Amino acid sequence: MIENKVLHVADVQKNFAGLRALSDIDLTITEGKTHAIIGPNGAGKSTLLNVVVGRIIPDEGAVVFDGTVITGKKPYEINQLGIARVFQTPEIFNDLTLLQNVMVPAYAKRDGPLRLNVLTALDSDTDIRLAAEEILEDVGLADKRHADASAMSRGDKRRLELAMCLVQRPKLLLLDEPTAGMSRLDTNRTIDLLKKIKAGGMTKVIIEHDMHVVFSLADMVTVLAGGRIIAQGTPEEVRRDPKVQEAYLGGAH
Amino acid sequence: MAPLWPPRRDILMTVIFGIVVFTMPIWLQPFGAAYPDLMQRFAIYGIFAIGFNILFGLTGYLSFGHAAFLGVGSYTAVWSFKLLSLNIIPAIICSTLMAGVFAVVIGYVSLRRSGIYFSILTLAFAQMCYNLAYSVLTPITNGETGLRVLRDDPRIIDAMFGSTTVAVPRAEIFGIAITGMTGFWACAVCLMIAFYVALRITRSPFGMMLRGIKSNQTRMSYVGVNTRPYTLVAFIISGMYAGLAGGLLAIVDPLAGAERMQWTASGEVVLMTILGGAGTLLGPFVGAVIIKYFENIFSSLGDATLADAFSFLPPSVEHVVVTIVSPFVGEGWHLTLGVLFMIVVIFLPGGLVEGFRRIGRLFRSKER
Amino acid sequence: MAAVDTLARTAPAPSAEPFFACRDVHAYYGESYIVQGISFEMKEGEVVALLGRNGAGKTSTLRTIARTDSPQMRKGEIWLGGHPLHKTNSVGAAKLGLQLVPEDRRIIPGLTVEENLKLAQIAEPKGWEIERVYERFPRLAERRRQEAVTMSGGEQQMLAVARALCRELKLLLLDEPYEGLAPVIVQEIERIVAEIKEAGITTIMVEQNAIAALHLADRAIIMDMGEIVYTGTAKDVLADKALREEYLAV
Amino acid sequence: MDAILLQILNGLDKGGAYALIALGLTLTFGTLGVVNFAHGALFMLGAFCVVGIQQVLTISERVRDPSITFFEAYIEQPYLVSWFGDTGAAIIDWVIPISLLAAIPIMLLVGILMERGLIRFFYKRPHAEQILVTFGLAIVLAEIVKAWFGANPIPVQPPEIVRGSADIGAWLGIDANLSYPWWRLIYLVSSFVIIGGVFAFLNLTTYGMVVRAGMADRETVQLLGIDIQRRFTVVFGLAAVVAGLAGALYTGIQPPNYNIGMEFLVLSFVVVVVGGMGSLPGAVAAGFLLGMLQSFASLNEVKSLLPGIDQVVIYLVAVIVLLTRPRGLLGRKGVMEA
Amino acid sequence: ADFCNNPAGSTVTLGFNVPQTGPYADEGKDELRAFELAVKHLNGEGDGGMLSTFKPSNLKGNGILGRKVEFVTGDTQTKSDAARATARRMIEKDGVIMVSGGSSSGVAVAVQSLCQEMGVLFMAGLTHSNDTTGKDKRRYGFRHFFNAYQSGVALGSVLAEAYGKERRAYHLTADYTWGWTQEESIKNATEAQGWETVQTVRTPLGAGDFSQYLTPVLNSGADVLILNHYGGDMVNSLTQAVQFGMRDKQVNGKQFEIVVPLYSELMAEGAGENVKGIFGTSNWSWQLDNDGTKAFAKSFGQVYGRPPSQAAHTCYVQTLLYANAVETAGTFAPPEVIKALEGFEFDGMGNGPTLYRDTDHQCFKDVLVVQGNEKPTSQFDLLKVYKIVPRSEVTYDPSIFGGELGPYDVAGCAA
Ligand SMILES: Nc1ncnc2c1ncn2[C@@H]1O[C@H](COP(=O)(O)OP(=O)(O)OP(=O)(O)O)[C@@H](O)[C@H]1O
Ligand SMILES: Nc1ncnc2c1ncn2[C@@H]1O[C@H](COP(=O)(O)OP(=O)(O)OP(=O)(O)O)[C@@H](O)[C@H]1O
Ligand SMILES: CC(C)C[C@H](N)C(=O)O
Ligand SMILES: [Mg+2]
Ligand SMILES: [Mg+2]
Repeated sequence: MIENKVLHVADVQKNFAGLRALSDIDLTITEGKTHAIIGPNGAGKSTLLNVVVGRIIPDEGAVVFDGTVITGKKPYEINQLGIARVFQTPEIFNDLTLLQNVMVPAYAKRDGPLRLNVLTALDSDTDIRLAAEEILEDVGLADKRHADASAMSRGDKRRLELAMCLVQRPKLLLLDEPTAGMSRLDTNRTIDLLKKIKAGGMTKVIIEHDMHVVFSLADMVTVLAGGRIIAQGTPEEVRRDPKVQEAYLGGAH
Repeated sequence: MAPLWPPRRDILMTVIFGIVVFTMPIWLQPFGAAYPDLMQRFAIYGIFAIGFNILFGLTGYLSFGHAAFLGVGSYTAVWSFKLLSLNIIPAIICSTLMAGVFAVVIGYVSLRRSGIYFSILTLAFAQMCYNLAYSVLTPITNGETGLRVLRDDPRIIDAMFGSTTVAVPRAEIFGIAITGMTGFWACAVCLMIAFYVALRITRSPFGMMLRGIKSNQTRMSYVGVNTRPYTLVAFIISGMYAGLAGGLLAIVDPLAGAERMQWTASGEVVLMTILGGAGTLLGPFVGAVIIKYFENIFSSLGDATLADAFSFLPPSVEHVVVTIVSPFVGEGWHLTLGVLFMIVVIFLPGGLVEGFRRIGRLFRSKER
Repeated sequence: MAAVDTLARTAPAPSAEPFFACRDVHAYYGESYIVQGISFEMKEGEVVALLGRNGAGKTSTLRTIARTDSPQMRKGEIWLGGHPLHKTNSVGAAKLGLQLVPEDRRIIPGLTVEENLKLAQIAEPKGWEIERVYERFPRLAERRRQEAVTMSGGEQQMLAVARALCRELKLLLLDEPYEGLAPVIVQEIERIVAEIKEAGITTIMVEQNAIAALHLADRAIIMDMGEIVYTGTAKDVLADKALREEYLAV
Repeated sequence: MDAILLQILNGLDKGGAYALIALGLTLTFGTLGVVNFAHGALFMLGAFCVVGIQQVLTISERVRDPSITFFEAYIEQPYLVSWFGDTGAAIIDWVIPISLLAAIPIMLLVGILMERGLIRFFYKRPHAEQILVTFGLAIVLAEIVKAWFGANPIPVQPPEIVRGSADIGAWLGIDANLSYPWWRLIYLVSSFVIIGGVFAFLNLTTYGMVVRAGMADRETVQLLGIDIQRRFTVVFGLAAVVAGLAGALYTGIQPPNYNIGMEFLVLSFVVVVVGGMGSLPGAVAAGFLLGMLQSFASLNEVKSLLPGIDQVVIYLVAVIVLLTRPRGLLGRKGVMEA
Repeated sequence: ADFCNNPAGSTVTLGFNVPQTGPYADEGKDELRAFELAVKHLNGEGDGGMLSTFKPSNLKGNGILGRKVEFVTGDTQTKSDAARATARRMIEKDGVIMVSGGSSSGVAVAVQSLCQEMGVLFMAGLTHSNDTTGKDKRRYGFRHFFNAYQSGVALGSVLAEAYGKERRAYHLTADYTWGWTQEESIKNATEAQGWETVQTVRTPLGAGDFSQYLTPVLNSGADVLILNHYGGDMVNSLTQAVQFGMRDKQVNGKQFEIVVPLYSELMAEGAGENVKGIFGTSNWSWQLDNDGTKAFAKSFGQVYGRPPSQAAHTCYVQTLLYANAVETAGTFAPPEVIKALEGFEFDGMGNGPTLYRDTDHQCFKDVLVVQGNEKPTSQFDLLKVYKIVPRSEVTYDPSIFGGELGPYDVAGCAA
């Protein structure tokens, strides 16, 4: 079987004022798989995602997505190519309703990075609206769709953000701690949801500290520490790696 | 956020709005404001504020230099009267377009920054326009006296259709002179169109994108939206509204002065919008009406008028009341305005319209 | 445990009154009614785990106890060591020895790590010296001049706990201290919390990782829809499978 | 050469005025996060402290003016002069320095009242509302002053001995035609002193750090047991004092009228932003930079090259600075960028 | 007849549009006093002021054409835009039949053309620009005040006599129509005397701090500074010039001098000591020795406790002249009133025999050269009349400024 790589992070380096946040990161993500990135706090996991989505331009190296080099592209261009991201602290539209929160990315996906869509009336656009409602249903927020996003609890905000990404049906979904702060119940629901998407063939990169989530979802795990990849492999391989146990998992696991 | 509205209500809302506007000469009578000059101002500044709200209310970018577009619109309209024709149609078109051109340039540069930095950039551009219009651009603007329409202007379009010599040059539309009430009707028609367009923008996906930008720019770029062109378009639209308003100012009174570009004028539209309620559709118009009402009516009330108004009271009481009230009218009308600003912001955050809504809700919930 | 001895209380509270008590506390965000009549008591030195699903009102309860401006407490009484917290504000509460480590950590932007710690030592009563914090958290010592908000989530969480330790503690409120932390760090923070417990600091801890919390706690309180639905010892909850499944899904 | 030196002095002098106003504005605007459109009004109130004290000192008896015969005219003879003769006249002559001392407590009180009574309710409100309410307050203050003192500028003179100009050429030992008004030199020196004082207060104490923290996150600072409210009040009072002193000193340069605050307001906002939001050194640097550039742009040689440049130089520089440095000269990231 | 705001009832309303704020607010205030006084006198109240000295007069002291005179006021803010707005309000809302006032030529020119469009008479108050009755003259606008050209003619020879023929002048000029024409007129007049003009610099109206414009003067080699400023601006620029030590300087071996071509009592009051010895011109002074002046100064002084300024004088006179023209015409209809004013020759209004010239609606009368008083005898004795330049010397050919008056009949607001 020829594995198709969707994303290739090639020899990426990033320094922050003397601090080496990422060094020699070389990583490939296979299509349709769920790839977990774990590692201690400050290992550079979020920074790595920032490099992928164009928030941070690496000092060296390149990121190749679907055969195109995306380093140096603007975040919106990268999203348009099919990469969506859930942030570690939810980035949502606080002043809009949940429904509108999901409709905005849906429009962005349909209309491209710039379309002055003044002639359609929001409400007559049933396609977008139905799609948005469906996703909200999936993440379990349908009954709150007319409430303002600012009034959500943090768990709900996370799910909302996930919905905003899912509605775009991205080729690659990047999740930065999607279940942090979620109750076990909601975590389980999210795991189920992500499994369902996996069935749909979407490629996912997931950063998580909750090993339960990692081991339920991941096909492949990369362990970062101090800005370097210290281990890589299937969940089982990684779990048994003594380096990983020392640097990350600690004695209890 | 209210649930999404069905579009039929857009038309209905515009019609109701139109009725309110067109009946102003009737219902403003008791307020002493039913004379053409003031009603024209209501409509014109209403357009200005509604347009400003498209930028500020939707995207959250607070421009402190919108008066520049008002001024550009006015100068362009007067030049159109001077060079092309006394007909208002070319004047309106030219002033709106010219303001649009200025908005492209100023917006393109200013929108590279956000927040207060954006505000100061727009302010700086407008102040440059103002200061230059006042000084070295005098050949174009006629400096402090203001640009006027003269009897011997060329008016090439009019010249093609016959003589350009008129007793007194006045704006007209196909032979109907734009003075007094005709001037108001012309402004009212423009106001309705402007209102409807603003309504459509607000309720369109484009409008929602703008609100998304206001709410969270970061998220916006990570869902694949290039925010800069969106804000630029909003900036241009609102600049064109200002240009239209400026053009209308010159149409109802063909003199364009540099003062209307000064920062105070830019500040005024900000105040109108916030006072009425930024982000609401009616708010900016309400704010414009109130400020212009104070400026024109309160400032002209004298002690004599007050004494008249309170003459139903016993003389001693009347005296006391007049003494208390008089610092707030006439020369002191600014004081009233200042107090009004403070009261509104302190007690009705979100502006008058939002305040009314809240009070309405309060009553409704009490009934229940 | 030597490391935390100064945390220990100096004099025992009068025994008739409970050390800490909430009596029929109601709180609102604007018009929305969130904390709907909470009552519970705690002995001095007790550690309580406050559990419940997302949106149950745990954070809101902690914030009400810490007397922040929102949610607004409209009814009820809160007593700490004989002082009426309900009559004071967040500043007063802090001066009585209450510390909240908030769920979003609330590290102050624009200040360095050290400045964030210093901030805790402006007002009396103070707790740990900054040098001692650095000994205990060498990672923070390394980063003392870095702008604190540019640190990683785990580092920030450490800072938030360390900051609370810089103040004299009578009641510590921990809102999801393990969230977003690597297992090693979780263990680290768990150890700190254990030390805190050992030192006899009364603590209320909100945690999604219910099992971890219950292992530490003496008692558990489970909330749902803004109300307390269950109170019992931690052991009971660990034992009661049905209960765990209904409210904690574990 | 003389021309250049003179223009430098003039630039420093203007810059001192801008820097002082911008400094006070930054204290409230950058530090407390409050867009205080009433800051100009504080400047104006400072100026009117001088006017008010002058009026008190010159409370007069009305003496019939015998030189006017065809109607009854009166001369105002200050009681101070009637009672104390030359000493009285000297006190009146020294009105500005006397008022400066009085202005400090008065402005501190004004600032504290303003913060207690109004501003503190607006820390968490959107900037737009802060603008509206403080603008309203500015109008109210200006109108009250106008009702009390009239709309017209009221002349105030610096003390006789510093009314003329100083022969700087002689001081420097250069044989140049270089003289500059005493009072403007005093203004320049005072602005340095005040700026230095404020910096020392905020940077050499932890006070400044706490205030900055409180601005970024009030709630957390309060949770740490700090009564940030009181500190905000003090900072606001301090800003009012700085503005008031700037205004009081300025009366010796230009007779104040009720509107003088508004005239300075916009300019001072530009200065603050060019300096970078929240940066006190930035505000001061920008104040001197813009003052200097404005002074030089007014040279006839420059104007003949670029007509109208003197009118727009401040704004032009503001645009250039903001386009090359996104957050002004020394602004911090994230402060008032949204 | 059908014309704008034909008074219907028993009253007639006049509109007094004066600056109550801005650099000319002082003069605005005094103008308003004069208007009130004029209205009183027209209505037969008070001592009648100049009604008794004005010849030939048809005024009866019973209002205008038997209608009681009322008035409304507005604040021009010394801005053309604002002034037009208040004038429009007066015309449209308050139904005024005549607008007067204004303290700036920019405003006067703007309001004057509005009045032409609306068909309402404009009796200009303070305006000294050549344009008001030159290139921007209007059929419906009349000016009693003198103008910059006349100032130049009157001042030129006096300056040459006092300061010699070899002088180098530096102009600071208010940047608007009045400043420009005054700069031009003074420049022409002084250059005709052999002076050289080193530099002319425009300053914005209401600048406040003039230091950046003053410092370059010091090193320019000029030995005379001409301040084409007025009102509050002049008070500031003159005071600051003195602070910069300009009056104590020797340049080119001569005493440095300052000239303020257009002077007023109010400015002198504002600038205090600094005006001593400084030359300028004036339209009128309350210290003139003639019956009209005395009658007016007395009745004004008794009501307001201070002598009238030239601003007050010109506004008072304009109101009376308008009322008289209506009485003469026997109607309020503007074309008739205009005809009654055009070519009107009168006396007893304080300036000696005066002509309202029909070709440009400019008044011709004697012009005063005044000087800041070195030794005032009273608190109001700030300016002394240095020379009275006779009317014949300041009369000029109207064609030098161009412009056209336009028609008598305009559709106006009645259309
Ligand atoms: N903008 C920045 N400036 C300076 N240092 C930074 C910046 N962003 C990140 N860092 C540093 O880079 C390192 C990696 O941070 P990153 O946020 O990628 O960690 P992480 O692996 O996501 O950790 P966590 O699991 O705690 O979120 C940290 O030490 C952090 O302090
Ligand atoms: N600022 C707010 N305004 C209005 N409602 C709010 C606000 N903050 C929280 N809520 C609501 O209050 C309820 C309780 O929220 P709270 O944050 O206390 O829950 P929680 O138990 O801490 O949940 P989580 O585990 O997700 O943190 C939720 O329904 C939430 O939507
Ligand atoms: C008041 C006037 C006599 C002078 C004034 N500056 C003008 O514009 O004409
Ligand atoms: Mg991270
Ligand atoms: Mg919570």
